[in-house]
Amino acid sequence: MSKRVIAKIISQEEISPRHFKMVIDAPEVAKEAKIGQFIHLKWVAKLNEYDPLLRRPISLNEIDKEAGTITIIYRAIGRGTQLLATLKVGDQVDIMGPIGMGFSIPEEANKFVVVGGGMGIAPLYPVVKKLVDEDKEVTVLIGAENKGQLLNLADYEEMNVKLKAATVDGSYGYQGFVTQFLDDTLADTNYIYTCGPEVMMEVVQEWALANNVKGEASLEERMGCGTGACLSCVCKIKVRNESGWDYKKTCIQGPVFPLSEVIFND
Amino acid sequence: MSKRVIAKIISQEEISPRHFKMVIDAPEVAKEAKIGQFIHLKWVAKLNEYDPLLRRPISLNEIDKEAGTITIIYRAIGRGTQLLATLKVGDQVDIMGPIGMGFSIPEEANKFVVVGGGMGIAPLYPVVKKLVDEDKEVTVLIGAENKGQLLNLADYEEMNVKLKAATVDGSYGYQGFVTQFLDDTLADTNYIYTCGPEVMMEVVQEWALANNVKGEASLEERMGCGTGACLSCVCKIKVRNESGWDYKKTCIQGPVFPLSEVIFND
Amino acid sequence: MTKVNLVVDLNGLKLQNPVTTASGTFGFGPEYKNYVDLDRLGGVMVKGTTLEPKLGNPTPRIAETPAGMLNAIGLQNPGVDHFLARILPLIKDYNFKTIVNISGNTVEDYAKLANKLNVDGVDALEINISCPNVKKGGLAFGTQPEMAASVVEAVRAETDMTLITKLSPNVADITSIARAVEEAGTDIISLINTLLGMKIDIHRHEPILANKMGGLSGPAIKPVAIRMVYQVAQAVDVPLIGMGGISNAEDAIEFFLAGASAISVGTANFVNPEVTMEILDGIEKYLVEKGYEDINEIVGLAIK
Amino acid sequence: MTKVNLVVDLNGLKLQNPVTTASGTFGFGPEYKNYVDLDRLGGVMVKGTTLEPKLGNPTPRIAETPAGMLNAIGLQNPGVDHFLARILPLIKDYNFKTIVNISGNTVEDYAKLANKLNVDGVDALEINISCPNVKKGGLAFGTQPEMAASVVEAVRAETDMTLITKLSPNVADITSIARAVEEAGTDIISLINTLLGMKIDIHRHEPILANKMGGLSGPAIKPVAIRMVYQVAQAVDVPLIGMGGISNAEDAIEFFLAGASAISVGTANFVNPEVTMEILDGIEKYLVEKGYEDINEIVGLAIK
Ligand SMILES: Cc1cc2nc3c(=O)[nH]c(=O)nc-3n(C[C@H](O)[C@H](O)[C@H](O)COP(=O)(O)OP(=O)(O)OC[C@H]3O[C@@H](n4cnc5c(N)ncnc54)[C@H](O)[C@@H]3O)c2cc1C
Ligand SMILES: Cc1cc2nc3c(=O)[nH]c(=O)nc-3n(C[C@H](O)[C@H](O)[C@H](O)COP(=O)(O)OP(=O)(O)OC[C@H]3O[C@@H](n4cnc5c(N)ncnc54)[C@H](O)[C@@H]3O)c2cc1C
Ligand SMILES: Cc1cc2nc3c(=O)[nH]c(=O)nc-3n(C[C@H](O)[C@H](O)[C@H](O)COP(=O)(O)O)c2cc1C
Ligand SMILES: Cc1cc2nc3c(=O)[nH]c(=O)nc-3n(C[C@H](O)[C@H](O)[C@H](O)COP(=O)(O)O)c2cc1C
Ligand code: FES
Ligand code: FES
Repeated sequence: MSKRVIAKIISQEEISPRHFKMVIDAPEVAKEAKIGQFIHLKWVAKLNEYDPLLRRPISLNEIDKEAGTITIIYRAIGRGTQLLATLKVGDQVDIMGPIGMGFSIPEEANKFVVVGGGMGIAPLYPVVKKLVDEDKEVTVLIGAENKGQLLNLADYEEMNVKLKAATVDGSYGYQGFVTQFLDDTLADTNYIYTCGPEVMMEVVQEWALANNVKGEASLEERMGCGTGACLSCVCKIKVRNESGWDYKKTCIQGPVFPLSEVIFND
Repeated sequence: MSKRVIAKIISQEEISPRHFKMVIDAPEVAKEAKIGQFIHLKWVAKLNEYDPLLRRPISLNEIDKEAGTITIIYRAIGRGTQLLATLKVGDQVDIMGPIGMGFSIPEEANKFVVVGGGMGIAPLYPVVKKLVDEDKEVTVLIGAENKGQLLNLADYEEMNVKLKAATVDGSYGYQGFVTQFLDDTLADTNYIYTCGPEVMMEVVQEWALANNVKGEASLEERMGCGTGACLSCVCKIKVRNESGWDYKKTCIQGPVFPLSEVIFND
Repeated sequence: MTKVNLVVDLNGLKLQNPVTTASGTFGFGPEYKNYVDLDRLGGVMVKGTTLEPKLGNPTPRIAETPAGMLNAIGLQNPGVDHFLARILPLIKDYNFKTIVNISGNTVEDYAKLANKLNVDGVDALEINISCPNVKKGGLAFGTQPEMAASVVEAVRAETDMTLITKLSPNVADITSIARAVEEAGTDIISLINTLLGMKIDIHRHEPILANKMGGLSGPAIKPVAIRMVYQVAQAVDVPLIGMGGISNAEDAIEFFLAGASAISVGTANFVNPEVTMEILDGIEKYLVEKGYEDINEIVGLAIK
Repeated sequence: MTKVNLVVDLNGLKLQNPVTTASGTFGFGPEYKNYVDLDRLGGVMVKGTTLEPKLGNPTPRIAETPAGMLNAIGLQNPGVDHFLARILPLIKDYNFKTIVNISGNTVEDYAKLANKLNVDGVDALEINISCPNVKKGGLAFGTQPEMAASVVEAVRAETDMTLITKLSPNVADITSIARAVEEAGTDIISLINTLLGMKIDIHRHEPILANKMGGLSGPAIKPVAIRMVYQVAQAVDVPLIGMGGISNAEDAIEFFLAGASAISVGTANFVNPEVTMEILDGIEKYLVEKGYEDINEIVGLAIK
């Protein structure tokens, strides 16, 4: 159940150029949070400054229910995220959250693959952590422009997972795209999770369909309300109707959807 | 000659409820500054935040050419001034300045009266200081709602001036308005300066005319550009034309005008 | 705290207070139940509803602008039948008045909608003749007095329910349209809908919105909305519901002073989901501080 | 830095670069000489000029709004004779093109102004048919195609100078007015002038502006301006000068992509007196980064 809270920043660190890790003291959010959910975030305006106006959706990268903290990793690219990047320890942020349907872990599955690309790596970390905590076999495939953008790389290196990484510039792991790792060696996978560029997720979807692997994708759409009210954030999902698809709200009916049901566009 | 500079705050102090004294390290402005001029000020936006949009005109309360600093005293009442009040030592402000025609000191005058009301006290302090430095006889009349709003009171108490103060609530000096001090005992005044509410300045003007005292008034109008370009800030000044008056730009042709020429409205 | 009267009677539509939420920005109401006490609202203008379900536009459907946002939702909604069967039962027992925003491609569509919505639980209709995203006649209805009037007449012939007509700001003279719809039988006028705008991505060299253009809303448009309320308030006798950029209590009060009898909060709900409650509290505080006993006392005070 | 071509030729009006300053926001030019290198500007649209001197409106003349401002200056200016005798000599030798913004109460006023301004040193006329603050016909001229055309025809009959017609956004269909003025003989269209708005002081219960209403400008109106440039660019063949909320280089680039051949900076000069220089530098940087050799290459790229 989502709440609106004003919460304090415990730490903010630039983990690689323009990539920030922010830890927020938000026990009410942490208590409710599930893996794969996000928060709808805003800097706290000193005096109702209305520019930039809207909140920014950012996935939960870590949830510490005991400490009552949540962690986000975000890229400072536009006005809002760059404003967030200027905040310091002790500053406050305005949160709506946790929001959305997160990742599920089917009882019957025991071999998992996680495929993350770019900023899409951030939302996947919580599901990997949970799978590892539950002693599941996990293969983590991550790709980015360069080594610095391989988010949570150090965390994965310390975990009991099979890890493969790709970088476009070849600065770490295999040069190229993360999708090069989707091959026959993974055909006995029971379940797959993915988040990242649409082109990447589309390839993951094709591979999953070809190999009869069920899975989930975490999607991204521009968001206004974060409550299901405005219909800004819709995505195309397969359903049984005369068109074969319908719009679902990425904010509360997502951002995680069954991989096979997502309709990617060009 | 006005410049646009980004300058650092050296100190910011709440000198009474909602009244702030800010000292700014701005040697280029201090070097050029004359008594009675103002700066057109803005908080430095982190990322071109456009709300609130406009600069705020604030008079120079102190000019330290040697230290290269300027001091302003302002009241945090609306969006912009309240934003300025949130700034801390080390933060930056965006200044255009110094701007305008300041106070003049006629050679032939030797007995001066200065009448300040409310925030209007702030711009008058530099002229008093200069008059005292030049061993002129100065009577300072200040009025405000309460003692805390009698700006520069402590400064005046340490100076060789005749000081009278009025407060509406009677918390300091004489209860009532500053204009009660304008009586026959001051009839030998050569020159008078005033700044404050229009109703007060109008009474000062009437007294000055009745007693044949020349003087100057520092006016206030909403300002846009601060360059003389936009014509937002005009005030009515007597001139020799068929109407008997014309609009002058408060920003660059003022804010100080000959007292006898100002046309106050209701 | 001294109690002040916040009840407003809009030509027969009695709201427990003048704070409503704008169509398309608050869903059908329950979407905000985690954030506000829905029972404290005066009214909810539900999402624009059409005869048949509408999928709406492709995404992106919103773009942020200086102190505002563009939207090109395209009137996505489940259709009037689904609304009546599945949504109305969920909201009809709240204290807020349920106001259904209706939209169509033809005058007949509006009439049919009015007929179907003439049921218990629907407290008023808001005739949306001004959504800039509807290409098949929607815009034309809102920009010409006779066309606007024809829609209101057709709806009025169909029902005795309270009718609100929502005006577009994308016109030269909003007062001529206001007078036309008043004469045609509207009970209330609401204004304004969004301004038509666009934002271009300078890296992809194309509009951000899939629909290219969209409706501009949020604080940025408030001065236009205030001006239009002020003008229309002096041109008609029916009460007005003011909207457009209301983001806090001070904004709402500006609208009352301009001549509005009630207000509607839109985009601000996205910024602060609790904003409607803050506005309600702020209005009450202002009335007490200024020594008023009734919200209706301040309506139109800025008009002289 | 790789050199790119910034020269633009607007139907015969050759600017050294496409950055100009909007009428009423930059005075006659020298007001900004402490802050910018005036010789780097492409053009200056000087303050709106009338036959006789105009005092303008009482103060307050401006009010701040979310990401914008309202102005009700009332076209204060010293009159065309004073401009020609005392101001033009001071500015004619700068590198920027001097564009005189003209305004009148009758069609004949505009014609007389055109006749008087047909002198060396005045490089073009900007016909202001759209100032919302002028009550005697000014608004009406800008909101009806035939009236707008009549003004342009009268001016065109009077002079061979380059004519720019400046359009108001306070209309339902700006393209119909654009086509009318094109047909009447304008060489260039500039758009947009301000949106009509209002702000009310909730403590004094009255509008902040003495004139009650005023023109809304600044970042807030940019989406409306972009949309109108985009629409008009597809409706006419004459080149466009885009303006309305331009506050940085990215904004200016949006206007080029929308179909403008040049841009004009207004309110942003008040916020940052150096903004025009920053915009010039930013445009150049963008062209180099994207691999363009000429500003004209990006004009209209968002139109498909
Ligand atoms: C469910 C979800 C989870 C996300 N999780 C993360 C995360 O963990 N880390 C991270 O770095 N990013 C994440 N994103 C993307 C993030 O929301 C955008 O990068 C961010 O909103 C861009 O804001 P800005 O201020 O940088 O851009 P601006 O260009 O200033 O934004 C203008 C508007 O466009 C929207 N917008 C712009 N780009 C995007 C985008 N790519 N996706 C959605 N909205 C956009 C903004 O929200 C804002 O409303 C997530 C998005 C969604 C929908
Ligand atoms: C030449 C000059 C010197 C001044 N010196 C001082 C000073 O030394 N100390 C001080 O406290 N104040 C001074 N003022 C007044 C000060 O400019 C206003 O109090 C301030 O601009 C209000 O801004 P705000 O953000 O608080 O109000 P808001 O209501 O948020 O302002 C909105 C807009 O209205 C304008 N505005 C609002 N009130 C005034 C006002 N009273 N005068 C002018 N513009 C206004 C603002 O500049 C802004 O553009 C001076 C004004 C002028 C013209
Ligand atoms: C996402 C969104 C969807 C909207 N949908 C509708 C609608 O369905 N019907 C309608 O009449 N107005 C619709 N509007 C317009 C609002 O009801 C309101 O008139 C406008 O947004 C101005 O108010 P605001 O600035 O407070 O948002 C919508 C606005 C937004 C932002
Ligand atoms: C203070 C002020 C004065 C203006 N005076 C004129 C004028 O005399 N003639 C004119 O055509 N437009 C005038 N305008 C409109 C501007 O030229 C411009 O079209 C408008 O402000 C939009 O641009 P901006 O958002 O960049 O300011 C004025 C605008 C302002 C803010
Ligand atoms: S963001 Fe509004 S419905 Fe999803
Ligand atoms: S503030 Fe613009 S002319 Fe004075």
